[in-house]
Amino acid sequence: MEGVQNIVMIVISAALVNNFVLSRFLGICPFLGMSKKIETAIGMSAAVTFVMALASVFTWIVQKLLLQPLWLVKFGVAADKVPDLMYLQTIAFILVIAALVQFVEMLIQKTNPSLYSALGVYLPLITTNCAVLGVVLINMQSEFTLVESLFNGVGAALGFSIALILFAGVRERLDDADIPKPFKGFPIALISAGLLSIAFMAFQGLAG
Amino acid sequence: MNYRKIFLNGITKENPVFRLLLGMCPTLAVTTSATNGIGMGLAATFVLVGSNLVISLIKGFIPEKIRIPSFIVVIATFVTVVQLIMQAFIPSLYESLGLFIPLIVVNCIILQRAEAFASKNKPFASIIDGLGMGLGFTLAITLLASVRELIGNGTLFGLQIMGAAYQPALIFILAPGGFIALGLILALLNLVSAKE
Amino acid sequence: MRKYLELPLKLFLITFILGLILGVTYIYTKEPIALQTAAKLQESRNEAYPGCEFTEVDEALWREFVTEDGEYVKEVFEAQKDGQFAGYVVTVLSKGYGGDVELIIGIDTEGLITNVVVGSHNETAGLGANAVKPEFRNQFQGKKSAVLKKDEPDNAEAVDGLTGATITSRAVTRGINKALGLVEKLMEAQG
Amino acid sequence: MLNNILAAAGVIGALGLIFGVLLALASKFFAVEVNPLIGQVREALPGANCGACGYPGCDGFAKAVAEGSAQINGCPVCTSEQVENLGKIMGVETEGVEPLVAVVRCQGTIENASLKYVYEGITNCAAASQLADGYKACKYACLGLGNCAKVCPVDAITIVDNVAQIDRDKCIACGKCAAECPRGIIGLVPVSAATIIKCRATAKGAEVRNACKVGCIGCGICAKVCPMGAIEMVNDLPVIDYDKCTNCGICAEKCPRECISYDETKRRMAVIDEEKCVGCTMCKKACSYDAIEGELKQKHKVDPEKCVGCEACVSKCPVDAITMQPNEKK
Repeated sequence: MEGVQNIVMIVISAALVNNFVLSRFLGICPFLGMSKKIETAIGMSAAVTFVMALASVFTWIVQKLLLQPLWLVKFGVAADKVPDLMYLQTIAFILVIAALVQFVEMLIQKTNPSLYSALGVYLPLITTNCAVLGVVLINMQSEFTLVESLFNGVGAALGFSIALILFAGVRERLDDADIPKPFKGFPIALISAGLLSIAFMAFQGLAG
Repeated sequence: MNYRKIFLNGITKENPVFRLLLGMCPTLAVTTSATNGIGMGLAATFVLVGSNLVISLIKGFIPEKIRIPSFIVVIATFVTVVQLIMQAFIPSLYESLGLFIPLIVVNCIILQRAEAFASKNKPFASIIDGLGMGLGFTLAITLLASVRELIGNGTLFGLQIMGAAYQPALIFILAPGGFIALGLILALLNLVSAKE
Repeated sequence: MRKYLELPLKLFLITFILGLILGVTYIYTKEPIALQTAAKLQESRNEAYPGCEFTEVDEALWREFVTEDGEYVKEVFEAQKDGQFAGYVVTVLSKGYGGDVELIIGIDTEGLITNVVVGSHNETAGLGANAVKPEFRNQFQGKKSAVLKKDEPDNAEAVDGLTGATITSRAVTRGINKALGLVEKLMEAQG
Repeated sequence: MLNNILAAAGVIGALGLIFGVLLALASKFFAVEVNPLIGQVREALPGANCGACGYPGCDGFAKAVAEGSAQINGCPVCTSEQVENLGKIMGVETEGVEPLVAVVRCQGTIENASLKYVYEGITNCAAASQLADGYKACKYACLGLGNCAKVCPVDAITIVDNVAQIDRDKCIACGKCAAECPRGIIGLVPVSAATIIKCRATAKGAEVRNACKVGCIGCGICAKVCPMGAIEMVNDLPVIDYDKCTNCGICAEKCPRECISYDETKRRMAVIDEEKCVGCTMCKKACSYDAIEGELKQKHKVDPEKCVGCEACVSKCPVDAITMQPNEKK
């Protein structure tokens, strides 16, 4: 029972308390870019969730298998002879994420061309999306087990999707609102995102 | 291939922060003080120029199906190499810029420029584009950083500007302030460009 | 079929070459970085306990005094002032807002704090990062314990926390108290 | 020392290899079989992705054309050269299709139309028109809140003192604005059409009169006066049959409410070439508006005032002496 409770805590804290977009401020480029229409927002959230979940799993494996090859010790390699490859962490993780994004790009191109053209330039941008890399690095920092990292990834993706779809809803309402000329488009979107993130600050108290 | 146009394009017409709204993560996270802004801008420019050059050199070699992984791996290697060399041989510079270098890997501008420009143009043009974009990025975030630092902390480049009576609006240093400050600046720019 | 072989081979080639470049740079920058960090640590120890030489205390001697929970004690140095035992300098990593905050704390023979130095951290700039500023750190000098006015207003030794960065301030005080506790036990053990 | 470098290169290289294989397999299973024809057809299309052809954007239409399930002139936005170009690509003969343009059939600006109430809701025509049929006295009037402007893919529509105006050159006739307008005011007419009925009010004359200064009261004068019989009154509102209309502009002159807009430059008249004319009077007999004077064996001349530009005489002239020219009468 204790394990499940811990998992639920991880998901909630990743999705709401330190929501990746509105509290940690990661993954803002697609957040602003993709929130014009709700359909594209949902498409993007699905893609990001897919990438984040898989990335959490793959990076955990890469970390344990390649970057901290402790299992080599079992094969008689002296503990200090094991090469220290921690500095490769960033590049290895980025490679994993990039490959996954390329995979998702092909998947979407085949199954749903209209969504593919709607996502457009923002699909490759998931690779440099700080949220995805952020999740993966946090998984490593807090020494999560494989299952915990997976759920942290899913939780973070959930948080990302909530923020994105919520914001897309707000922006669609903004189009009809009577906004002074210079504020039309991105400025008003940014200001409402600021207010939205102030609202999300309230979650800080949840597990402060 | 009018180089002047490419260079200015990065600063005004297609300013990464104000027009394309890219590189938001470092922009919002780092611009709490003007010195941070400049530091981040310069580090990003250096990496942007370097990676644009490398990618435009090897663009023929990379098949279309694996363009994203190859580009990003080149960028990540470039960033890690720069970080290691700086940490080892130029510690003073690393002291001020060191914090920003890992942030650059996740900076959307670099991959976007690589994919949109460097993978389609000759190396020299890519360098100019990298410089233009980098400078545009530096100017934009330094402006944003000074506004946020002035309002949120009452100082500018660390020097106390506002009188002691000034109660700094802390929200501007916090991240929601980043959104609002950037929104206001964009609105101001629209107003100005709408005038001419 | 050839087309599908091309992808893995080219990607392997690119990543292999890049891996080589990384490996080479890492090897050539390994020593200088180690030297740099050692120099920086030595410098911060001097600042924590001015005018002393430092010899590292073997971990086996102090590890059992450290309770496992809470802050992580990284290393303990014995400080000698012109040959005389003058106290300890303890490096502690405590959980701040943005991650670990490295604290280097000098403690003299009477168990008073000589100085507190903040090492590597990634607290939010302008807020938690202000912990580095002397106005905040020097408040702990000459005190027997580290307490925030916010937590114990009437305690004479209480200090002002960082505005808008309570989490970081508490991380600093927790780190210092952990070091004080450890040094106290070490003093008793030394007798 | 060496094994560290090799270890690093090996790890990253191995990762590269594994993902290279993964992507290779993926590109095999997810290979999108691209029929090369689709690419060519796609290039030849204007690319407005407006959906007027009924397919999901130009890609959808290109796919349908390449597979032959769609006519090459199915795209209303294509110019005639583009349709010919498509014909060449698909090897199919093309019959010319008259390009269209969108027009706003309302002149209910602030001076012309009186208001029912002051509207301060969200800037959306659909929302405003639900509120007691809009804030203008005339319930067919354009509310000028810009729904059409928002949906236009080429930004050809601007709101000028409360009524939508369409820039004829920018307009690609995709029809999105016509579909979006909650009042159905925007219609698609051939580009060559000069006369446009600038009102949609089918209400009785009295009601229109106090609602709008330039509303059509359904008097029917235009229908009576039209030499070509191209105008037909459908529940008190004139409808022009643009196949019959020859842009003579008489209806616009005669309309008491001036709610028919007319483009002078499009008026045309027959002109007889002096050298060629043999005075056989064939054209004079063909002209049902006796706009041609001239005796047998004499050079004939066309009276610009009377000629309506119906081109009936052009085909009758045995020596092809008659051509159509712009008519600058008055």
